[in-house]
Amino acid sequence: MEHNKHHIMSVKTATLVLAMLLFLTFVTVAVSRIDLGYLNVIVALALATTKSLFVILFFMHLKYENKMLKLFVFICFLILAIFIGMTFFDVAYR
Amino acid sequence: MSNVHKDYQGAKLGMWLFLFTEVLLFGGMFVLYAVYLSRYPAEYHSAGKELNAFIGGLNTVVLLISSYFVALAISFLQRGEQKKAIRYTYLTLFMAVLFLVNKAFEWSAKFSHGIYPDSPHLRELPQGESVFYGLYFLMTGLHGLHVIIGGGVMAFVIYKMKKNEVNSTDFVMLENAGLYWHLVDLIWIFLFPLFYLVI
Amino acid sequence: MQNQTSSPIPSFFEDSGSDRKGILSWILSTDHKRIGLMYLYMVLGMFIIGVCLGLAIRLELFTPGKTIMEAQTYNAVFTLHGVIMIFIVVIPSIPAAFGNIILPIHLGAEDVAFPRLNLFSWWLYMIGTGLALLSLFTGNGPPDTGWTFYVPFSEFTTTNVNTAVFAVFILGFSSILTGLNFITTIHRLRAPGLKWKQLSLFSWSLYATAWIQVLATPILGITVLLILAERVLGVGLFDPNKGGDPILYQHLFWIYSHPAVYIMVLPAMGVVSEIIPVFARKPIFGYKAIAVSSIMIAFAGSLVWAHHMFTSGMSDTAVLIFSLLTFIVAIPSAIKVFNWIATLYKGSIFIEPPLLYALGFIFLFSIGGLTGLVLGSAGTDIHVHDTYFVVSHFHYVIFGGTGFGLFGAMHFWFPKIYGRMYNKNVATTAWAILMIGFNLLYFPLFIIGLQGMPRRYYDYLPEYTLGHQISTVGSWILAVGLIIMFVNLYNGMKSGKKVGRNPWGGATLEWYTPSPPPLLNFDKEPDTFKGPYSFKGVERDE
Amino acid sequence: MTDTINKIDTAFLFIFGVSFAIMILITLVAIYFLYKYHHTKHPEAAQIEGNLIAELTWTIIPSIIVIAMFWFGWTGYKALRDAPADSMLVDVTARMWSWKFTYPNGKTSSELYVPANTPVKLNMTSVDVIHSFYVPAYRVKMDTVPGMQTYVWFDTGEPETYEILCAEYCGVRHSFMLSKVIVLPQEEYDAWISTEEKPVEQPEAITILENNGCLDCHSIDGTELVGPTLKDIYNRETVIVTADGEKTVKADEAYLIKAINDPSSEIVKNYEDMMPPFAEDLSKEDLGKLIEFFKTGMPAEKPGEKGAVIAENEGCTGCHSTDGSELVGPSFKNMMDRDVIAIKDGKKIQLKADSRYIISSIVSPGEYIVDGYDESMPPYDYLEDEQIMALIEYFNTLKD
Ligand code: HEA
Ligand code: HEA
Ligand code: HEC
Ligand code: CUA
Ligand SMILES: [Cu+2]
Repeated sequence: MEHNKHHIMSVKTATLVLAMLLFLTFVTVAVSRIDLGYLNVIVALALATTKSLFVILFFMHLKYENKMLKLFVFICFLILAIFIGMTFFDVAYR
Repeated sequence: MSNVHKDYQGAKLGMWLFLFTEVLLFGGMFVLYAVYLSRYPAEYHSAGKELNAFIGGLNTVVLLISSYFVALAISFLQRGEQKKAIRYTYLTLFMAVLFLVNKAFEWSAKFSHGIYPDSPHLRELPQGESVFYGLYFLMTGLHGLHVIIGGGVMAFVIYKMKKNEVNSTDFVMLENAGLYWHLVDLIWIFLFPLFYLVI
Repeated sequence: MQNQTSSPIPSFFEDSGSDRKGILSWILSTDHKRIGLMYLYMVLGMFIIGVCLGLAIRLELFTPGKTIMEAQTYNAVFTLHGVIMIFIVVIPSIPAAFGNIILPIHLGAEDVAFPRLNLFSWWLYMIGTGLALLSLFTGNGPPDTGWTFYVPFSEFTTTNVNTAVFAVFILGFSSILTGLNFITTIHRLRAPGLKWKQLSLFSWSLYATAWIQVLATPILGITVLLILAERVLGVGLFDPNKGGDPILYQHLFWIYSHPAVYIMVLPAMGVVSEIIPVFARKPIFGYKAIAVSSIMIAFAGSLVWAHHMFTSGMSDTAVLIFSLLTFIVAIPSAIKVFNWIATLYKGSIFIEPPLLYALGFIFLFSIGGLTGLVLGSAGTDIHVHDTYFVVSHFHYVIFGGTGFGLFGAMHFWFPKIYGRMYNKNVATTAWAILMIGFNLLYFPLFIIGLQGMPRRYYDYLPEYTLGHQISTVGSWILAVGLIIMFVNLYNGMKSGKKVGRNPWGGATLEWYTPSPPPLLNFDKEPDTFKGPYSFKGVERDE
Repeated sequence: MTDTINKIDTAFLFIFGVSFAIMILITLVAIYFLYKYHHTKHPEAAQIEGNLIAELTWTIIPSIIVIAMFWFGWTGYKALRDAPADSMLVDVTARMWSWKFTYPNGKTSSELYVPANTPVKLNMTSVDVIHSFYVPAYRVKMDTVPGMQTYVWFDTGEPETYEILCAEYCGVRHSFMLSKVIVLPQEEYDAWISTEEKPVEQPEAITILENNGCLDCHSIDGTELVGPTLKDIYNRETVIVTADGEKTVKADEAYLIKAINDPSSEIVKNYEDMMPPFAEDLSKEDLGKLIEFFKTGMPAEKPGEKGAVIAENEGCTGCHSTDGSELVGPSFKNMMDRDVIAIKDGKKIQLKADSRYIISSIVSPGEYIVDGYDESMPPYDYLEDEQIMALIEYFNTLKD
């Protein structure tokens, strides 16, 4: 059976990931207190992306899934990025 | 029923595909968020300051911990520690309720300040702020709805685990519920800075 | 030929796999064939309603001024015509009906990956359809916004838009679940040894379609929810008086609705790719090119949505990019058309009704597609946007494309599903009448569109009268063709000649099972199967 | 034909030409194959699976073709967007279901008047929903979006009249939202644009009458006030009462001057002797102007004419008919002083359509909704008082 090979996450990994996530949340809040102008949004999004990578890779197990599923997840976010990005061909140049 | 043999990989693939649709459902709102942010940066800023970053931050922590709990619940179930798995799923459910309680406090505070969709007060504010609050209510509202659904799913899985229909050999239902829950968390990870901390 | 259904295994008509009797054994069945057939019947029923509304549109336009109805009624009629045709008929037609019936068999599987989910999405479809019909009779009159629900008009109008958009939301959900189911089925349930390279092209096209359904439909979902939020809560995200931007609505709407046109046509292309090799008795020309072009269309088709918005007031940069990308999608379509025609080369062609429908598809779809290029080109689209030129374009691609694809599929798989054959001569006659009526109906619309006749017009200037009248007459001819076709199929179903497993001599897996197939699809290993398009050793079994 | 139209038509011709050739090609080839390789003539099919060269050919050639098509289309589009800097500017406001054109000098009209052979740029917006300004003859079309400015430009070409259509669905009267571009020779256009139609500058004589209070007692439109009307007074047969009794006179110049300077000497029958003498207050020139004014007759303004123009320009007639037929709102015909059932705050009330009600219906239509109609009329709170009075006057003339 396939799920015999299934990877089981250890409590330790999970706790480390949680600690990392909480730490990053703290950083997000802290950084937002500093006025970086336009950079604030970018930094906040970069941090959020990092956090979500942790969630996706570990909590959601993507790290241990096959290549195809990784590709699908990538495509999904790529399409979303395209939808947002291409809308800006209009609104940014209007 | 012509039950085709249980396909673990297939069930998970199906769940992931479903999560993609959720990502894009919120994605439509993120398109709007991005466009209006580029149009009304100042108004976003001043409206965002009015939101309670403390409750927002607290809720972030609540959701992260709840995510951690389901992740553990799945590990325990896979190892055959059914009791522990149930206990951790309960904890997740509890966190979901906590999140909603916080949210309710936050929203009712806003309502009492006359801030709700189409309120007379909003109409007096600069247009960008009204747009910001519109997005805030819709996106966090839709997210809240997902928390409620996620909570319901958790409760259902607890029931199934108690009946031992979900167990260490057939755990995909808990795993899928967990995936759903992580997605809810994931979306909040973006909503939090975008609404509560925007410059 | 002897009747193969006398094999000991009962067909799926007789064996529902449960103890339920009568109607319950259908509406609660999780058998993909039963669900597919239920979709088919609903789709055809709604098609007849939609088509009668189309007939009503044509009657009203027979003369300038009032002919049979008031302006408000007319607006509701074309809105419903559009909503029913797009969301209830065309989008589910081939994938949900024939995809369900045929796809698992093409894969050598017993059912789809999630049979109960499949039933659930049929129920969602029924609820959505019911709500759409309910919106006619409740609230303040049937919706009058056009199928595109453009804001701010859809926020202003007092008609029953809420129910209608909610119906669309439910229908979208149903479509998502079907897509999700198919992707998983294709990944997980291919028979052992059936490689991706041996997948039928119909499966490939459904695979591409399913991805669009999964990735684009949610955007429609959120868009119609936003209309509800605007109307019910007054949020104002699209309301210029509250700082919103109505053009963003159009972006969101077309982000879904352009890819949706490929949801409509890709499965039909899949059907054509199945039919042509069978009747040319020859492997499909350029298998890989056709399979890859399906994926290409699905991907590139997601990048061109704003070509519906060239006159909307969006930026010139966006016009440049979206116009260019639109032309890129034409290329995979061209690849398909040329490969289909090349498949006929040096074949041994049997001209039978399914082939005629497939050729009709190629002809009409090419006209529709090539006029799509006129629309994709920015300068010319400005002139013909929102005129009857567009109306004609999309009837050619949707009705001429998907519609003829659906009719082709019906004629092609009819003997498989019912184990009987319709009268082929009558079918051919119906086809000929349909072709004549179709072109008479829609071709004049290109011309009045070029002359500047806007669409969604209840009344028109006298100079357009002739075009409209020819078109209306064409609609009557088309109606005759449709009636003959349906009656013929109905008679075939009731009393046609019984057929064996493989009446056309096809090589895909469904021809290895009895007609109609048994509950779990196969009565024995299809051991002579060598690939979907290798006809060596395949015997016709009428 | 102007340059822009030329470019667009070239793009049309190119795409149609190529498409036509492709259609002919694939149709003929398909029919030829059906005939040549029919199973009766060609019983054994060749098992060909594909051919790379063929695939490449029909990938590359169509790519080149479509890029060419794109290029023609794009140049046409550029031409449509690049308005010459010296274009004449007109503002366009679209609303349900009419067009309003505002010219640089403030004049407005519901049809577009433009001089021949001039580039014209229209700056457009909408007050309610999206409409689309479409002139097929110029190949221009552009949506008018509420809260946003869009534009089109075109070269007007030779004098001619073209249709304007609304090309974006905008509700019940969408197909009636028509207008015209009227291209006039330059001189005629100049004449048209300088005839002020709106705040009709009144003749000086009327100002004199107003300033001297004449109009408090006399009307110029035929109604009876304290004194006889001044309408058509010149050469009118009048019965006067003098010290020597009644007699009928013709109101010639001499009579009129006397009647103004020394009113008491001759009293018009049935009137009282209450008009003050103006010999001292009225200068000779003014008196002359008045006489001239009486001679040429009053301005031949039919009652309600001003209102009719306003109703046209403001788009009222896009929703209200004047002949009793039902459009979107109640017809103006016999609207004044009728009994209406209106909905106010959700309750039905019966009231009389007097001028106060009508004014409120125009300025804030949301207040009373006539039973059976939608709440779709936009508020016209920007109209000036005189314009509203003119409308009311106009409505009064529409009573049987
Ligand atoms: C089945 C549905 C379907 C399909 C397949 C298509 C296919 C295409 N459509 Fe169409 N379209 C619609 C359904 C569809 N469309 C609908 C419903 C609308 C109106 C929506 C509304 O407003 O209500 C619309 C509107 C529409 C517009 C907007 C018009 C406007 O409102 O102004 C445009 C503009 O670019 C467009 C373009 C195209 C193009 C370039 C293709 C291409 O994919 C076509 C590709 C096909 C070919 C090119 C022909 C085959 C190839 C050959 C014969 C080989 C030779 C070819 C070359 C050498 C190039 N379509
Ligand atoms: C699948 C898609 C589909 C199909 C098949 C059709 C079919 C037809 N449509 Fe379609 N149409 C749309 C999709 C479709 N349409 C869409 C999306 C719009 C845009 C709506 C909008 O603007 O929002 C539109 C708009 C539209 C317009 C433009 C309206 C306007 O802009 O004002 C017109 C006008 O002629 C028209 C006419 C027709 C006609 C005459 C048919 C004919 O094909 C109908 C032919 C059939 C008959 C004439 C009746 C025959 C059948 C019977 C009588 C019963 C059969 C009996 C038995 C089975 C026993 N349609
Ligand atoms: C978009 C359509 C529309 C336009 C434009 C419009 N109206 Fe109306 N009008 C209506 C409708 C609908 C009603 C009935 C509902 C209501 O009372 O508000 C109405 C009602 C009225 C009434 C009350 C009628 C009655 O029978 O009691 C008056 C007066 C009126 N309009 C005058 C005008 C004038 C003057 C203008 C232009 C300056 C105008 N309208 C422009 C739609 C319109
Ligand atoms: Cu205005 Cu259509
Ligand atoms: Cu499109």
